[in-house]
Amino acid sequence: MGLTEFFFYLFASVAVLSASMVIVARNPVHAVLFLILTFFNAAALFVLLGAEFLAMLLVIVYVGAVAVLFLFVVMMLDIDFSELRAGFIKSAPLGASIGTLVLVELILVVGLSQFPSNIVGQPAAAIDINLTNTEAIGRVLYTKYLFIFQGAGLILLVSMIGAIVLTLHHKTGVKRQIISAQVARVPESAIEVVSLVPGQSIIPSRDEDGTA
Amino acid sequence: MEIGSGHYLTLAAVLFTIGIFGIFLNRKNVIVILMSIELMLLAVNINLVTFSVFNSDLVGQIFAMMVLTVAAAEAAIGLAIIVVYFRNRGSIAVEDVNMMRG
Amino acid sequence: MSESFVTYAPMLPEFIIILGAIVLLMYGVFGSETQTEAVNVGWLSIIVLITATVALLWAVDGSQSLFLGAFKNDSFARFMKILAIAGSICALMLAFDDFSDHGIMKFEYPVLVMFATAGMMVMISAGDLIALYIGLELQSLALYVMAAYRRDSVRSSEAGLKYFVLGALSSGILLYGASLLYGFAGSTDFQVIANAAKGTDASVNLWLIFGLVFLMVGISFKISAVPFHMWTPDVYEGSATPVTAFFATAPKVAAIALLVRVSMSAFPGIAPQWQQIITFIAIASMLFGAFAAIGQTNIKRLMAYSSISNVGFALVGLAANTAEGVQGVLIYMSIYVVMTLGVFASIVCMRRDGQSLEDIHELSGLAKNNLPLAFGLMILMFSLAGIPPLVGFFAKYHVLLAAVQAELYGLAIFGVLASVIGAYYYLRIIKIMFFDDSRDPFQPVRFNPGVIILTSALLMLVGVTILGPFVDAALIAARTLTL
Amino acid sequence: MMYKAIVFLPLLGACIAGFLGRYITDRGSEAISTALLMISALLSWIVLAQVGFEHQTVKVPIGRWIASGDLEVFWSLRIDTLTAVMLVVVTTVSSVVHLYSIGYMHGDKARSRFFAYLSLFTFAMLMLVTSDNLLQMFFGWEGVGLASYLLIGFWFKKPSANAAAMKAFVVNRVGDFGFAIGIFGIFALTNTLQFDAVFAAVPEFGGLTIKVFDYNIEVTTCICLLIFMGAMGKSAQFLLHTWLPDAMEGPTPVSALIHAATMVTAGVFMVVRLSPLFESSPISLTVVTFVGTFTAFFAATVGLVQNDIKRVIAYSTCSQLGYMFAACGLGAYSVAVFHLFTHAFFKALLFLGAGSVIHAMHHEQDMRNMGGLAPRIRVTWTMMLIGTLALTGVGIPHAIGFAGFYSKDAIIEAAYASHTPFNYVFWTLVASAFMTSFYSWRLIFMTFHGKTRAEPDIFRSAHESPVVMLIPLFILAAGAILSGYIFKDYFIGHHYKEFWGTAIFEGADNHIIHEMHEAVRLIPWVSWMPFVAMLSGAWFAWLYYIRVPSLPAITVKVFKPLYLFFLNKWYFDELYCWIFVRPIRWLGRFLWKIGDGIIIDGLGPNGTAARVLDITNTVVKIQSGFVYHYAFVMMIGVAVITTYFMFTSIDLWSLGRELMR
Amino acid sequence: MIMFENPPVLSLIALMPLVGVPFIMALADDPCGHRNARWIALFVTIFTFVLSVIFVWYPFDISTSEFQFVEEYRWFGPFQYKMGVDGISMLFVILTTFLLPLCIIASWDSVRERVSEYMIAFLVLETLMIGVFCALDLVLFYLFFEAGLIPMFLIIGVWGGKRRVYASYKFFLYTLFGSVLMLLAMMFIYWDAKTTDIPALINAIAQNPRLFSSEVQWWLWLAFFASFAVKMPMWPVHTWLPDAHVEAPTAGSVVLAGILLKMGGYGFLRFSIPMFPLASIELAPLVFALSVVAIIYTSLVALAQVDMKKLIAYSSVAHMGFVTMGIFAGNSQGIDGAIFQMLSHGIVSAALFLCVGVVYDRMHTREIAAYGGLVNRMPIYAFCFLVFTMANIGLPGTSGFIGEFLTLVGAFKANSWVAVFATTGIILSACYALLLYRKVILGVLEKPKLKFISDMNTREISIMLPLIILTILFGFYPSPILDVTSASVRNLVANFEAASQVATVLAAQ
Repeated sequence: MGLTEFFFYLFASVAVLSASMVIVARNPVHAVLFLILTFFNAAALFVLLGAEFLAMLLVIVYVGAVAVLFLFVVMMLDIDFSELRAGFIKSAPLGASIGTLVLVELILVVGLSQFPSNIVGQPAAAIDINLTNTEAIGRVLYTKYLFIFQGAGLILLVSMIGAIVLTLHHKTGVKRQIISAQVARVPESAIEVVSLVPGQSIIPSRDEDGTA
Repeated sequence: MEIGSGHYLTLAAVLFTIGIFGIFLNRKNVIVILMSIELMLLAVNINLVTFSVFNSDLVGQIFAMMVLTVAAAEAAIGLAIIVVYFRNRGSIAVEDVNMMRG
Repeated sequence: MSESFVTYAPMLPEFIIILGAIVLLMYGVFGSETQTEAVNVGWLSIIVLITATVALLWAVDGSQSLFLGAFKNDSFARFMKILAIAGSICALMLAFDDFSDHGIMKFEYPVLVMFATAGMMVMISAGDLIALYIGLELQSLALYVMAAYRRDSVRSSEAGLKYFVLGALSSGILLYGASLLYGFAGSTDFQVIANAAKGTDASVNLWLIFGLVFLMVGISFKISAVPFHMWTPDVYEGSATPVTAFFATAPKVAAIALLVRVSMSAFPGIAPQWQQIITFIAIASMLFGAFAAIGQTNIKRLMAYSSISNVGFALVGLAANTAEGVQGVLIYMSIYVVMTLGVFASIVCMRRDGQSLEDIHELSGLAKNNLPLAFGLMILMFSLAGIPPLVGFFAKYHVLLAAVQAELYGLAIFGVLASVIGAYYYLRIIKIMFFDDSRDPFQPVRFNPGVIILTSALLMLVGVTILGPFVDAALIAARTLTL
Repeated sequence: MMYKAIVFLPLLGACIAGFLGRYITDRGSEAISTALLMISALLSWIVLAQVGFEHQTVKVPIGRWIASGDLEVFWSLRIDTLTAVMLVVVTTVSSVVHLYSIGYMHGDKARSRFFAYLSLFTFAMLMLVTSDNLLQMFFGWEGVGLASYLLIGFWFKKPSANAAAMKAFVVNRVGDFGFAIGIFGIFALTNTLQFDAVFAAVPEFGGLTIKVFDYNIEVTTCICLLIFMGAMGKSAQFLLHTWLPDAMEGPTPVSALIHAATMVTAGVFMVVRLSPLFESSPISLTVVTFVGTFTAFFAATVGLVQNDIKRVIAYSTCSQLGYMFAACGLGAYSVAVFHLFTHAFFKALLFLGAGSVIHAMHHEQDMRNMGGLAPRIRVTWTMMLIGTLALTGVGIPHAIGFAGFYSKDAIIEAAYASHTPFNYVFWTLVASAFMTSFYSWRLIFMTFHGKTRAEPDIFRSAHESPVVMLIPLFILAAGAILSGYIFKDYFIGHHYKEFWGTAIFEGADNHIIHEMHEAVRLIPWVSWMPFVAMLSGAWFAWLYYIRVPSLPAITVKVFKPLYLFFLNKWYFDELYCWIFVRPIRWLGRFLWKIGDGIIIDGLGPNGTAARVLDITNTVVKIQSGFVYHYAFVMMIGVAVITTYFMFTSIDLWSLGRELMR
Repeated sequence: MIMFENPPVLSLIALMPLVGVPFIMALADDPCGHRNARWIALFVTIFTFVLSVIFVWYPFDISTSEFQFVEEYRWFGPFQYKMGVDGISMLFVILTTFLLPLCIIASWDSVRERVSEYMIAFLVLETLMIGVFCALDLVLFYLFFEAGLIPMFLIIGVWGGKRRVYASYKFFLYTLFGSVLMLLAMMFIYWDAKTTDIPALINAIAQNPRLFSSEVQWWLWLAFFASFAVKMPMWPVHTWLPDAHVEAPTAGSVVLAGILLKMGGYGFLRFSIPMFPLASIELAPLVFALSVVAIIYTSLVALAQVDMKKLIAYSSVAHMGFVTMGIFAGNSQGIDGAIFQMLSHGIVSAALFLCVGVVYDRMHTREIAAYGGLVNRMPIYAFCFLVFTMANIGLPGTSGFIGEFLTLVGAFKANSWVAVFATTGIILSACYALLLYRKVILGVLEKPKLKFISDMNTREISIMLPLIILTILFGFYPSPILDVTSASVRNLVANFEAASQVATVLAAQ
């Protein structure tokens, strides 16, 4: 068994195991951590394959952004873990058999069917061995695939808008810092000069934005 | 045995299946489902990269990048929806998500 | 400069919509955050969409292919895009009053609709798996948000959650299929896939078959075909009515267009295989939708099942795998969109004491206190049931005609049986409106929904006399894919 | 023109009386319809003279009726001797009945309607007898059925009258069922319904046979039997006779006209009219003979014990019609028509006489509540006596007698001459003659003689009928006395062939009239037998009802079962109720509730709807609301489709082999 | 100029009723508006009738079997708008235009709610019914054929009796179910023969009866049969009819019995016989069997009824049994008789339903047991009822007889046993019809509620009078009908016989 094989099997088995843990872990925080582990292993496999750029991307985007986002939400929602019901649904055996069936069929596809070695025509973007992976990607991404690149940008924009629309709350009755208002304050509006007669109480008057 | 495309593809298939299992065998909380989806997308990415490398064609990797991007966007939207749901319902247990049926 | 501009002219409508969306987004962000302002954004976005339609009609003719075939512009695409944009416009129009009533009219909504529409247009024009995916996701992400748009409502957020989870699952499946196809053909281009499929013995190659199946499953989810329809009733019920109206029209058109284009241009070599899949889900959708709709009392849920059934009918045309079949799909979807918009406009009108009502029994005796509305809805229901001379009949007629021509007699027979079963629940609504005792009247019908109901009912009623040019256009559009 | 007048004047009368009755008053209706009929009757006699004695056979086309493909039917009148005789019978009896009704129906509020019906009936009957084709005959046939229905049910407030009317119609329809099929058969064979053409074609299909339940039957036999079924219905022959006695619920003039003189004889007329057809089928003639003979006997037995005065006469009619059919079956058509002719007079006389009695007794019909009426209604008594004498065939053989004597005895003699097995026809008819005599005299004795059994005040107020009712009696009495003597030579005597001309067809082997005359000449006792039967019947009646009034009761006691059997009309009504009416009612309910309700609707629309709802409920359950179920269903979908392709599109065996390699 | 040489009379007549619709729509929903709605509807329907008599019946050339007054416009795709009548269809058009004014008059007082809508429904229905009989294109035919369901569904459902919902659903779904299969067959014909033009198809098949192979004809025939058998209705798919009749308002029953049922028979004559002759020959025994069962079965069921309308409805089924039997006898007597029977039944059963309507309007019940002795207070009514009862029984001298007789003769020629069994129908029909008459009309007027029932008024008499006249006129002088149909029927029969020779040859091979 060569080094490549060893590392492949190492990364692959860890990836599978941690992926399984993602779905069986009781604690969602653990699940997120296992997910991160899976991604790391996948990134390593990408390196094995020679797709360094994607491997980095995977680590940066997934581990750095997505998984952290998950963690953030899991923490934020402050779920009572003792109430979480563990285990699987009642029809699990049937579900498991269906899943296994799909798995077997998928493996049959890759295992039994021949990999089509005779690709018709030229590849759209053949890998040039003289270029690094990153450079090669860069050369086609902004030229031939500009269209989808821009599309991906739009998707990110939409998701941004969407997340804001859904979660941004303008709660009334909450004190919020309005910088422009603060800056615009002048003594005339902010200070009230009251001549106090000793023995009298001051009844504070409230202005519109809630400041006393 | 040399590591060929089959090995990677089989791994992808296994991960994909685990992702599917995660969706319909789980009754803990919705976030786990989101993670399962991420697993599925990861499997797809492994597939794409494998094909890309073994066909020596970069398109697969471009595609995988797009999948990554979209997965990130999806995660954002998904989590936003979960947050909204949690605010309304006070729970994100999978079994509680059944107001509407029939 | 001018040369490149001309080269990209086929994308002009998309540019217009996206630029419009961004500009309106800015306008909204920096404008005042009032409902009126949001409605203004809405009307502006409608203007943008109309402009895009004009551009679509007048900018370019014939067929073009851009970005290595990732973007195709042909009469099929133009036909479907117009339909999708029309659906978007009407759904937007329905939203203004309804959202204002609920105090949730925000400028983001029209912007999201525009982005979703842009996504649909990318889908419709997609000639490449990546473009397909990008378009699909651009649309879907906007839709997920829209489903959960009434964020203070449990139902709405549940709808969004379900839609999102299942949608993500389906795009995962779709992607897996896409990756298999990519592995098989070494390219994501439909044309290359078609050529590769032609070269190999399809019956032995599991890559191709599985890729096909997974891809079709992913798209079937978007058109809510059985058994990938499960989200539909819940999402339709939970979402705000104008959102549901949107879901039931434009995205369906886009997804059907995508399915048709993928089937016809990427898999002509393995037509028997995908015909089997389409036949299966068509029959399942027609029957399941019809059966399940009978049990519903929530009109939106009923319309959800109805839309499932209708999609099944549209797929009958596709299953035929002929120009006439595609023509049938185009006609079916156009008529379906018009009818569905009319019905949802009527549902928007179901308001009493400021409360939106969704139970079909609220329509009880409508004919006695609001005859025009009841009459319009009746026309639409008979049309949905496929009773001539209403135009809905011609929708079913064309797809079934194609099925008969392709000698898919079993499919055609299931189709007509489903239409009879389906007639039952459409009749039920008519029965409730016309035969039952009346309840308190609804609030008066407002302008936007009124116009939509009037237009769609009128089109259904007199459309039989003006179908000619439209049918011809559909045939021309269909031929661009099959020739 | 004259012929048309004969037929259509009654129709005119019916329309005037029916539609304009309320404008021209009842009296006007009576006068107009009666007058029109009298004109018609007068013309009929002229026609008889022209046709019967001057031998003018005429066909009068009126118009086209049905034309479809090769089927062409015309409205037209065919006037030959047979028709002329019938015209005379019908119009004469009808006009006297009209006249009589003026008196009899006096005081009824709906007289216009009554006269309209009567005239309508006459029109239909005339259409029947003048028809030139089978279909027009069928028209008249059903037309008289309608009129009969209307007239029996004239007093619509009486439930029994309504029931009787319906029964008459339905039972006749049973007969018409056969008649209609016979017509279809004839058309199918000959492509025409015109009498002449059909008769001309008879030899062509004479030999054809068809298979009915493994038996080869000649088509002519089939057709004749079917058509005879119609005749049995209309002429109340055995098995289809049950309606006739019930029909007595109608007003008495109706009974006289329809149920004695004219309509019921239509069957006889038809058989005679279709003699060319019947002549070609010996089997059916045998059947006709048998049915006729048996009916004569059967009806007479029932007549023996009936107490309702009209019912006695009704059974008598039934019996006499049996005689006529027996004659037809024997081939002695002219004799049958002769009896028809004479019978019309004396039976109408009897009925009208009975009507007079009933009129006198304030609508009492039960003879047990009569008796001793002779002195109070002397004229009626005389007339009834004449009728009875004619009916029983009083007369001295080889010399002179009443009308019935000539015609009925001729039938009995013909029966002897025909050499049926054991001479059964002859002996049965003689026995029937005996019974005829008995019940006829029984009627006279019970009604007019002995001590009265009537309520005293009714008896006291019994009075003679008005003149308008008596004149018809006189006319008919004249007929009853004279018609036999005057016409016997023409109808059955040596000139009969000239008289009938082509109206009656006799087969080459049919010499029955000749043989009858021979038998009478050579074997004297044959003509004395009916005489003896008649006398002994009369004597027994006298013995039972005048001499020893206690005898009937004793006899009844001795022969209790037989008496009950006769009294209850051989239990035919009960039998039919059991085998037809009740099962059909039950079947109707069964088919409605079970057949339509449970089976057809249950398996069809309602069942389908229920199954659809079942499916709906199942389907809706799948939509559980749980996301993982939804995902699960999607995955099942994926698994099903992929597995399907694994097994269908892909050759697993070759894949396996490849793997091994 | 072309317009004047060959004016589109059929379209004109078909669309004429629609002219009234906007006027009625414009009316207010008050008693005055209701009155005007009635008058407009009446005026429009009478005008349509007059037009149809002047422009179709009068100039109709009875010597030819060709289609007349043909109009043809391209519509869209392969479809065309083609109208025309021949001897078979022309009289149905007249029957339709004739009955509709009577329906309007019959609803004069009995419909008080939503009068305008009611009148509109009837006017639309008239257009569609005329269209069915005039259409010379498969799709156009189907269009009119199916569209009629909509107004009828509403008429039963909105203005019907207690179980109107069940009845209207049953009516709608049952007939829809039948006709969708026909639609598929029509589509097949279009793809196979490349045309939907009815005359062209008929001619092509007359030239070559094997234009569709025997097996194909078999399936097509069955598909069309599914539709027409339900519409007729034939046993055992008849159960919607009694329910629909009972629940429908009087005029609805009249239209249903008078015209809608005829569409089935018309369909057989227009499609099954000329277009699928080989299958018609092969499957005629099936039709015979069903017809005979229908005649006997439904007559027996009619005997057991307690509801007047239901009884008449069942009798309609039995009478339609004669029609189907006659049609598939395939000879001129049978087909002439079937057409005649349909027209006659259109008049007679319509009249009987009107008769029921007369007493229903007064007593609001259709139960036979609730009546009795009506003749005492309603002599005119009793007379009318009598005439129609007798016509229903098939008494010679009424129109009912000619149809029954001809169909039976035709059937006897085709298959004697069928005719024998079918003839029992004349006995049974006498039983149930007279039973009804006896129970309702005759006897003593005992029911207290009936004491003050009034006889028919002028309006009702004016409805009955034309029907009585026609019933009796056609009984004595059926030529106005038979002459019109003869040329077309002769042609139809000739083609059918030619096809049967082909069938014989095929069977011999």
